[in-house]
This record gives sequence, C-alpha cells and structure tokens, in this order.
Amino acid sequence: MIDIQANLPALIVVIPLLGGVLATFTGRGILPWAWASLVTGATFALTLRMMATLLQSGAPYISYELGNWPRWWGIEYRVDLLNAFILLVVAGVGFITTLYARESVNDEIAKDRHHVFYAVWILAITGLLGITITGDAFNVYVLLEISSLTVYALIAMGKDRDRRALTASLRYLILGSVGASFILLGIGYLMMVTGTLNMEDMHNQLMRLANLDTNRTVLVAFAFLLVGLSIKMALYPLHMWLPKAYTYAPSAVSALLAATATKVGVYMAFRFLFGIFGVGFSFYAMPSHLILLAMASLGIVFSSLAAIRQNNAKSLLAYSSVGQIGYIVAGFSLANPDGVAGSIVHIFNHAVTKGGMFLALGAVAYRVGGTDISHLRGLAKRMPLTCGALALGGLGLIGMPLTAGFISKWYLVKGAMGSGMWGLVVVVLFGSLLALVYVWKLIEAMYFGEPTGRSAEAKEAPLSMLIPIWILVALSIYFGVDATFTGETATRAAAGLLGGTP
Amino acid sequence: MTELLGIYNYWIYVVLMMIGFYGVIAKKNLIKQAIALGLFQTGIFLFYISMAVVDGGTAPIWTTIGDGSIKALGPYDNPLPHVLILTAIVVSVSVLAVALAIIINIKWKYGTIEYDEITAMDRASGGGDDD
Amino acid sequence: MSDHDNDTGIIAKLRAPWQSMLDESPKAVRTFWVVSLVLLLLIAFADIFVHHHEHFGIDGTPGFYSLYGLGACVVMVLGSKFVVALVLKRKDTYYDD
Amino acid sequence: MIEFPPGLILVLGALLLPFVKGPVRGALSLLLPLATLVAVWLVPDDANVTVSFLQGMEMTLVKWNRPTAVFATIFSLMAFGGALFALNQNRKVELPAAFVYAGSAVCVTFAGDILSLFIFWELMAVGSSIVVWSGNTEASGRAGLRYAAVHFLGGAVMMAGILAHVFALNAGGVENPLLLDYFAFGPGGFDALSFNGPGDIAPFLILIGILINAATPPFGSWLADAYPEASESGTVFLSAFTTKTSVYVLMILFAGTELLIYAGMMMAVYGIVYAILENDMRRILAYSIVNQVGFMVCGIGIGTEMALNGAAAHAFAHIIYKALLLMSAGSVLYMTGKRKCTDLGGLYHTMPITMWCGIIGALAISAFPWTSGFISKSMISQAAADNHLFAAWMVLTAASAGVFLHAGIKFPWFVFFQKDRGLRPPDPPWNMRAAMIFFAVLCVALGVWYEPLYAILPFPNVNGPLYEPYTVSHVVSQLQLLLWSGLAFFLLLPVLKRTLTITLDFDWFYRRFVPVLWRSVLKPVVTVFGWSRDVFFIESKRFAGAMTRADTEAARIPLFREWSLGSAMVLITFFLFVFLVVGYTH
Repeated sequence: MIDIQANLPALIVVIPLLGGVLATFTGRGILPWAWASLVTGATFALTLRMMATLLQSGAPYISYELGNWPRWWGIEYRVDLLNAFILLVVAGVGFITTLYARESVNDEIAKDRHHVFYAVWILAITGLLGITITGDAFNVYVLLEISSLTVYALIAMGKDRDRRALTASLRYLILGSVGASFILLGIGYLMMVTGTLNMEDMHNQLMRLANLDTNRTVLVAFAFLLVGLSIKMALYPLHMWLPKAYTYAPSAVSALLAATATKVGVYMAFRFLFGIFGVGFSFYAMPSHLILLAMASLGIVFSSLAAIRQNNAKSLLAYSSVGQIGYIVAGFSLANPDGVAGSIVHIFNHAVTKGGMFLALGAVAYRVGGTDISHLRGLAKRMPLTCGALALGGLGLIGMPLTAGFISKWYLVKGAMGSGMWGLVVVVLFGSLLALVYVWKLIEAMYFGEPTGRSAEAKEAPLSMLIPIWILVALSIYFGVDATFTGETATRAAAGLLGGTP
Repeated sequence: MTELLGIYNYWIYVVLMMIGFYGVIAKKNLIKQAIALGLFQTGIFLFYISMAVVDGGTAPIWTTIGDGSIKALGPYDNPLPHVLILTAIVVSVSVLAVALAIIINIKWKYGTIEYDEITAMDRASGGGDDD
Repeated sequence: MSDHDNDTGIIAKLRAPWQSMLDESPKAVRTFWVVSLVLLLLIAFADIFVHHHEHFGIDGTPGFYSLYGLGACVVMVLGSKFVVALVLKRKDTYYDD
Repeated sequence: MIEFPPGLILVLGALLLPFVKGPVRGALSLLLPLATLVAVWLVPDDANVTVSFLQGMEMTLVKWNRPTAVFATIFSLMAFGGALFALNQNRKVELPAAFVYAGSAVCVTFAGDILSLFIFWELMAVGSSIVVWSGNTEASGRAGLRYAAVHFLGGAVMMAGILAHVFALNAGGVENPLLLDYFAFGPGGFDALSFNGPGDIAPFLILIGILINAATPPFGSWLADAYPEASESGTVFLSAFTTKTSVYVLMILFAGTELLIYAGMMMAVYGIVYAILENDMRRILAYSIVNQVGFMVCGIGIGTEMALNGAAAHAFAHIIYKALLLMSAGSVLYMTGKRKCTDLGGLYHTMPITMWCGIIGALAISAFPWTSGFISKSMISQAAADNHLFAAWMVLTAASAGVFLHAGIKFPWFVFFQKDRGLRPPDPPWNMRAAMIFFAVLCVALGVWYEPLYAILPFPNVNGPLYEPYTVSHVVSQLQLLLWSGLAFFLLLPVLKRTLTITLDFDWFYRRFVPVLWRSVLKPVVTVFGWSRDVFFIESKRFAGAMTRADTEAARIPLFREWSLGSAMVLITFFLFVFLVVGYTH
C-alpha cells in the first residue's frame, strides 16, 4: 500500500497524470465527466492535505525526492508556503470548473469527443500543478509544455461553436512555443553557468559567482527567461495571444485558463526571479523592475481601455485579465513585503473572481447562445442569479471594499507607497476607475433595457452551473470580508521569497 | 577571430533560430509557419548539445577495470544535456503535431491555410476582432 | 408669458408675473401685498425697541438686517443673472447634442 | 445590548427585500428602519466591538463618537420617511439599494476606525449609484455612471491618503494604526503640517476625498448632475446621506481646520448663484443642498463646541426639511411628469397638501423662527460671530437671506403659484402624503421643542445649556433678514423670469472638455502613434522580406487594433533586445 502522507507531493502530480490518461478510456455519456470530477476532486483533497501538513509541520518547506534519487541528480519536488498556496488555487479552481463543465461541455463540444476533452483537461491541470510543485528547472519546462499543449488543444475545441477558436489556438501555439523556447534557452544558459538543474542548487551556485552582476551568460539567461515568462504570463504588451484565446475557448476552458494558467506563469517568475537569480540580482543589480513596472502600468491602463471598447463580454473580461496581470507584476516588481504579498494575494483573489465571472458568462452562453453585450441586455430579469454573480464579481474587479479585490489593492498601494512609487499608486487607483467603466458596461447591459431574441426566453442557468459559479463568487466575497488566511499566507510567502529561499 | 570561429556551433544555433524566427514572421502559409517553428526549436537542441561538449571527450561509457572499480574510459561529454534534449525533441514533435492538427481543422473550417485570407475572413465575420 | 410681456413701463414689468393670479383673484393678490408691506415695515421698525447684541459694530445698527437682507439678495440675483449667466448659461439641451 | 453595527439591520435586511412581495414587502420596508432606530439607541455607551483585519490590524465596528448619536438617529429616521414615501413604487432595486446606502451611512457613524469607516463609505457609493441609476431613463444611466466614477475617484483618493497615513504610522511603530484618533487632523495636526514625507500629504488626500463627497466646488458638480436624474423617491434618499456623512466625517477628522471655513463660505454662495439660475425644480433643491452643507462645513471649520453643535444640529434639521422639499417636488413630478419650472405653475388649486408641506419645508430651510432650520442654523452664525469671524458671518448671513430667496420662495412660487398652466393633478397617494406630513410635523416640532435634539448634540450642556435660540433679538433680526429678502424676490421677479437654460458647472470638464480633448487632441495622437507602430512593424517586416497589405480601415484606432502574429513576434524580439541591452549596459 502506498503511504499517502509520505508521497503527498508526488501524488498531487501522479494521480491526475494517470487519471488524465485513463480518461481516454471512459467512453461516452456522463462517465468522462464523473471521472474527471473524481480525479480533480481527489487532487484537490491532496493539495488541501498538503497545505495542512505544511502548516502543521511548521517547517519552511517539504522536500520530496522523486525515485529516491538525491535531489542534485534526480528531480526534487519542493513545497513551501507559496506553492502550497498556488497548488490550492489551481487544484481548487480546477475541481470547481470541472464540476461546472458538464452541461457546458455537453452544449459546446461534440458528444463523441467528451472523453478526449476531459483527458486533455485533466492533463492541463496536471501540467499546471507540476510546474508549481517541482523544484527542478528543466522539469518546469517539460510540465510547462504539457500544460501548454493541452491548453492549445482545449482552446481549439471551441471550434464547434466558433471556428475562430482554431486561429486563436494556433496563434497561442506559436507565441506560446516561442515563449517556452525562450524559457528553455534561459534554463540552458543557467545550466552552463551552474552545472545543475535543481533550483536551490542553481541559486547557491549563482551566489557563489564573483562577477554575477556582469556575467554575460547569466545576463543572457535572465533576458531570455524574462521575455519567455512575460509571454507566458501575458504581460502587456506580450499578451497578444490571450484575448482571442480566452474569447473563443469553450466556456469552462476560459474560466480555467483565466483563473490558473497565467497565474502559474507568474509563479514561475517568482521562482526564477526571486528563487534562482535572487532579489539582489533581479531587482537591484538589474533595472529590470523598472521595465516590468512600466510594462505593468501600461498594461493596466491600455488593457483596461481596450476592455472598455469590447463588444463581447468574454473579450472584455480577457482584456481585463491582462490588466489584472499588470497589478500582479507591478506588485512583485516592487520587491518589498507589501508589494509581493499583494501580488500573491491577488493571484488568489483574481483567480476566484475572474474564474467565477467566466463561469457565469459560460452560463449565459449556455442559455442565450452567445456572450455579446447585446446578449446580456436585460438578462437580469431572466437570469437574476447568474447576472448577480457577474455583478458581484465585477465589484471585485473594481476592488470595492468587502470584496477580495480590495484586499489586493490595499496591499499593492501600500507596497507602492513603501517604495515611494507614487506614480504606481496613481496607476493602480486609476486602473480601478477604468475597471468601474467596463464593469459598468456589463452591469448596465444586464440590468437596463429589455431582453430581445433568445435572451427574452432564457431561463435561469441550471443548478449544476449555478453552484460552482456561486462557490467562486462567494469565496471572492468571503476573502474580502475575512482576509486572515489569504493575507497571512501571502505575507509569510512573500517573506520567504524576499528571504531568498527557493 | 579564432575565438569567435571556435564556437561555430553556437553561431549555427543562432542562425538556425533566426531562420526559424524569420519564417514565423514572414511566411503566410500556416504549414510553413509551423515548420519554421520546428526549425527554431531545432536550433535550441543544437545549443544544448553544444554545451555538453568537452574537449577531447567521448561517449560517457563507464566500465569495470582491473581492480573491480568502475571508471570512465576517458574524458567524456556531459550526458545530461543530451538526455534533456531528448525530452525537448519529444515536446517539439508534439507541438508540431498539435499545430498540424489545428491547421488541418482550419483547412476544413476555412478552406484555406493562408494567414491573410483567414484574417480577412475573420474580419468579415465581424465582432471580437476589433479590440 | 402673458400678454403684458410687451409692455415697457416698470410697473407693467412688475405686474406681469402676477397677471395669471390677478386674473383669477385680484383681491387675494392685493391682500397679500398689503399684509406683506405692513409686516415689512413693522419688523423693520421693531429695531427701535429691540437691542441687538453687537459683535462687529455694524450689526447693532437699527435696520441693518432688513437692509442687508434686501441688499444681499439684489446683489446676488443681479450678479447671477447678469454676470455668471453671461459666461456659463447654455441651452438646456446643451449636453444632449 | 447590541453587539453589532445597527446599520447592518438595514444593509442585510435590504437583501431580503427582493424576495418578498406585496404587503409583506411594505411592512418590512417600514420595519427595518424603525428596527435600526431602536437598535441605535440600544447600543451601550461603552460599546467597543472589534474584528480582526489582516495581521494584527483591528477594525472597530461599533463605538460612540461624539456626533454619532445625532447622525445615526437622523439617518435611521430618514430611511423610515423615505421608505414610507417610496411605499407605492414598484422598482425592484431602488429600495434595497437605498437601504444599503442608508444602512452603510449608519455604519459609518459607528465606525471606530478609519478602515471600517472607509469600507462603509464605499458601500454607500455603490448603493447610491444604484439609486441614481434606478431612475431608469437613459439620462439617469449616464448620470449614474458619472456619479459612480466621481465617487470612486473620491474613494480612491481617500484610500491613498489613508494608506499613506497608515504607512507613516506603521513606520512610527504605532500598534493599531487604524484607530480614528490617529486620523483626527484638527487645527493642531492638519494646519501645522509640513511637507516632509509621503505621510504628510495624507491629510490632504483624505480631505479631498471627503470634500468630493461633500460636494464642495469644484468637486461638487456631481450632485446637481445626478440627483435630479433619479426617480422621485430616489432623490429623497440621495439628498440625505452622502453629503451629511461627509459632514460627519469632517467633524470627526477635521474639526477646526481653517480651510473649511472658506470652503463652506464658497459652497454657501455657489449654491445660491446656481439655484437662482436653475429651471429644473429638483436641481434648484439640489443646489440648495450644497448651500446648506456649506453652513455645516463652515461650522466645522470654526471648530468651537457651539459651531460643531450647530453643524450637527443643522445636519439633523437639514435632512428632514430637504427630504420634505424633495418629497414635495417628487410628488409634483410623480403626478404631472414635469420637472421644469417653465412647465409648472398654479398647482395650488389641486395639490394643497403638497403645497403646504412644500411651504413648510421652504420655511424650515430658510430658518424661519419656529421651524427646525432656525434652531440649528443660527447656532453656526452665532459661533462665527462669537469668534469674530467677520467675513464668515457676513457671508453666512447673506446666504441665509439667499436661501429664502431661491429655495424658500422661488421653489414654491414657480411650482405652485405664478402662471397657471392649467395642470389639475390631485394630491399624491396616501403614503406620499403621509411621509410629507410626518416630516412637515417634524420640521415644526423641532423648531418649537428643540431640547431633545440639543440633548444629543456632540457637546451637550458643558456648562449649562450652550445656546438659546429664542431670544427676541434673534427672532426679530432673522425675520427682518428673511422678510426683506422676500421683498427683493418679488421686486426682482421680472429679472428672475425662468429660461430654458442650464448653467455650466465643473462637470463640463468631464462631460464636454474631456470628450472634445479626446476627439481633437488625444485621439489623433493615439492614431498617429498607432500608425507609426504599424509603419514600424510593416517596415521591419518588409525588411524581413515580407510584403504585407497595409490595413486600409481608417475608421479604427490603430493602437487598439489586434496585433498580427508577425508584429507580435517582432515585438517579442524587440523586448529581448531591450532586456539584453539593459543587461549589458546597466
């Protein structure tokens, strides 16, 4: 019998990996979905246990050596507070969106491909979990490609509804592969310098270099990694793959991606910038934080402006996501405790908020057949619960007090002040004003005017959709009212990052 | 000069990558773009393999010598990058496969695989395109 | 407004706004004015008997409040109507175009 | 014993309202405010309810501050009156939103720390925006967005200020930096500030944030812009809470700040000038809110015990008579569907109750003796006089006269008298009449029987009763002032002829100037910027041997246009280049 407790880190990846492969044999009907729910549910339970174990043990991290190879030879899985937290987000949102997916997938994807869909779906979650848990740089790349390839396929499955999903997916594939290749190159250069792939080892070797700040190989590695990561986390203006991909992907996929994919990209940035290169190199020796701040600020402003101009609610949310990534990146670029904590806490807050909103839009698409603003008109009369969820989520995007968004804003603004970045304070607050305008656009459409066409006959979304939607929205409210758990975890994780532990 | 020429395989890797990059940017045929992407990634394989080279090194073969201990036959290249790149090749092939699968679907749905024509068709169908 | 709008005399101008009510009940209007004027005079002359506590010197002057009320209002009305309005007045459809 | 913020009864109760119908809904909408009122008075004197917020920071949700009693009481009472007035309307969201709005206002008055104050402050903005927007016309939709934007901007500025101050306090090693005591920037704290660090700018940001909500020009144009666009019942709610909550917060944080004297004077005059020029009856009343809040702000600026008492009492009285006036105007609008003075007149024929209630409200706002306005407003003027603030006293006195002119006479005169337009609507439904009569009675009752109000003022009887309103001198001078300004009104009637006009205000900047700026300056710049981007990438692609067709759709703004894949790749290279160059040259 396998000792679950001892092998927890490995099981978090192995169970969905096997589950994903097995899902291809589940045939038709409800079985693929049931299997996927089982697997993601089990995984979520494991991540919960992981978090509990970590908190109970009081140790800074839990290390697991795959196949009992010493970690400098084999692959090490390492869980500290930061990635335990991200694991929780990924697995949790993964589980909830899986629960939600049944009706939506029935509606949007041909019946004979459901087992394939769920297989790829589980593997995508596996990849994201793997990236988060591993302590090995090359392993990051491999798992990154697992998640990317599956995500390309998932997006392309939106073709049954709109053929533009195919071009969106191909576009993401090319840009995403270039990004991943840059990351691969960066890892290669790092390996040339350090001779190791273990992240902690890499960090120690780098710190031992006398001429770290001027070492050309390290600089090239840094440049490649930064650009590659920027593409993967959709940092403006390298976000060009994101809007279309989110718009045309199947509803459940949009929600999963928006909540987890870019966030894991940000997590990689944490690991590379803070863990491997170290704060001193990434943010003090190199002026990269200024470039990142500039990109993030431009992203907050321009993506929000672009979001205001959208006529499709899904693209509107997609552009808003680019803006929100701006907040996250701005936060950690400050490299001070409040800023980094804000960044981490916003990963969580934005995941639940935006995930819930995309799910709600999925319910709209399910009942009305589209997510254009014109489809939303007057819909609150027909689908009050769905529209209520969208509106509450929207308040979260603005950063209203009593929603999770406010907590993030609080940390970020405080962090910006801590670094004396008054410009960033203005940008963050101005960004929430722009968010007000695009959220208002949604709310006005939903609560104003009379529904026409299919909207006029739409019924409230089925319970199987409403429950997951409201779980996420309720979480975004709950963690706005009581932010003790998220706030403290983020603060401790931020302290860990700034302390330089990988 | 010899210093620069001596690392010729790095030059080749850069040139290969640039050719691939150029292909992705300039080619309008989706299949050609996919191939260019493959080329780009192949450049990276060469880079990894180049960094494994040790002057005068051979294959990393260890064997039992007279006193029963296990030893290498001589200086050998670093095997780790080779192993790594084996994985990366698999990944690259998979990327190409997914790309081709999508392109086939595009051909079915759009009737063409020319980027410009597809863009024009997307624009004509309106909505979501303008951002 | 009314037919008397075209009249130019000052009395006619003062009369014009009342025309509608004069048509209906001239007596009520007249009573209103008479009562009001009596009240105005009474209250103004009350200062003879009432001592106001002075704070600034000027506010103890008999009739100060009456004159100040009248004067301030005239200044404010004329100021708004002829100075502020000159610059800031627009058609009420201004924002609708 | 109440161990939670009483305002939550309204806020949470509001969430129940959409789920009930008919008489239950009516009963609930009347009971919730009454329950809140009772709860307010059941909060024990030494209440101190705290909850934790983010590592070690504590929020104090329930605490009596000096002015809490006055404001919490009137806010609950107002919610009741408003609910009664709105009883017959069937808008789904308006009443719940108004209750959230009112309940948050009550919560603000009980907040013992800056964060919970701010949270409920923002919740008020949400509630009130929805109330504006429930006017359910296209104009109210747009006005609602402008309203929300201004308030969230104000909230953002205030939040920046709060955080800057918290940051400074943290740096100073303060244990619980959220407590309101640390935010009381009285005359010693605020006026004596120097600009040494980021923390020093905090009071200014907070002050600006509050002044935006207090509708102080030039930040105040949102008020006259948005309030008249709400429904007839919505405006009644709106008139009561936002500006008066600002008065409350100013009183807590900025009592005695000299700057506020001038701000208050400016508001008093501004309100009169704009009201004189206005044609829309509810907008006239909206401007007179600014004018009246000016008195309160001035009182807070003076900052003596009597001035603060006066400001609090005036807020109490003002909420009642202003709501009464807007109920009267709302009834007219409800029965006739007309809102411009040029369309109204002669309504005394068939709407006597509405008329009399409107007149009582008008007398009260003008501070006629034996109405509520008299016993409160004169306290502020008295405080100005006692402190020998000559300019303030002169302006406030003139403004008192001006109030009578524009709100006391102009509003009833043009709506109920003047030219008969042949409109013969009856008085409004019973609940609207009841609400009006209730508030009219309160106006007079407070004017005569003012001791209970004086007893709950921030500084009750420090050394015996502070202020005696009914001295012969007070009554006579006030009557002189008012009656003679009334004469001015009737003499100037020809000049006051109403015109179909509006008067530009600061909102012109965002309604006209910014759009024009965007169209004629920024958009061309962005377009050129976009073209240059296109040219840059097309050229670089040409350089790469790729001839692409230039996009000829000129209607679009290029900067926002979707990136082509090629451009995206070039951009990636560009960023790689930037990072490499930065790395090599840093």
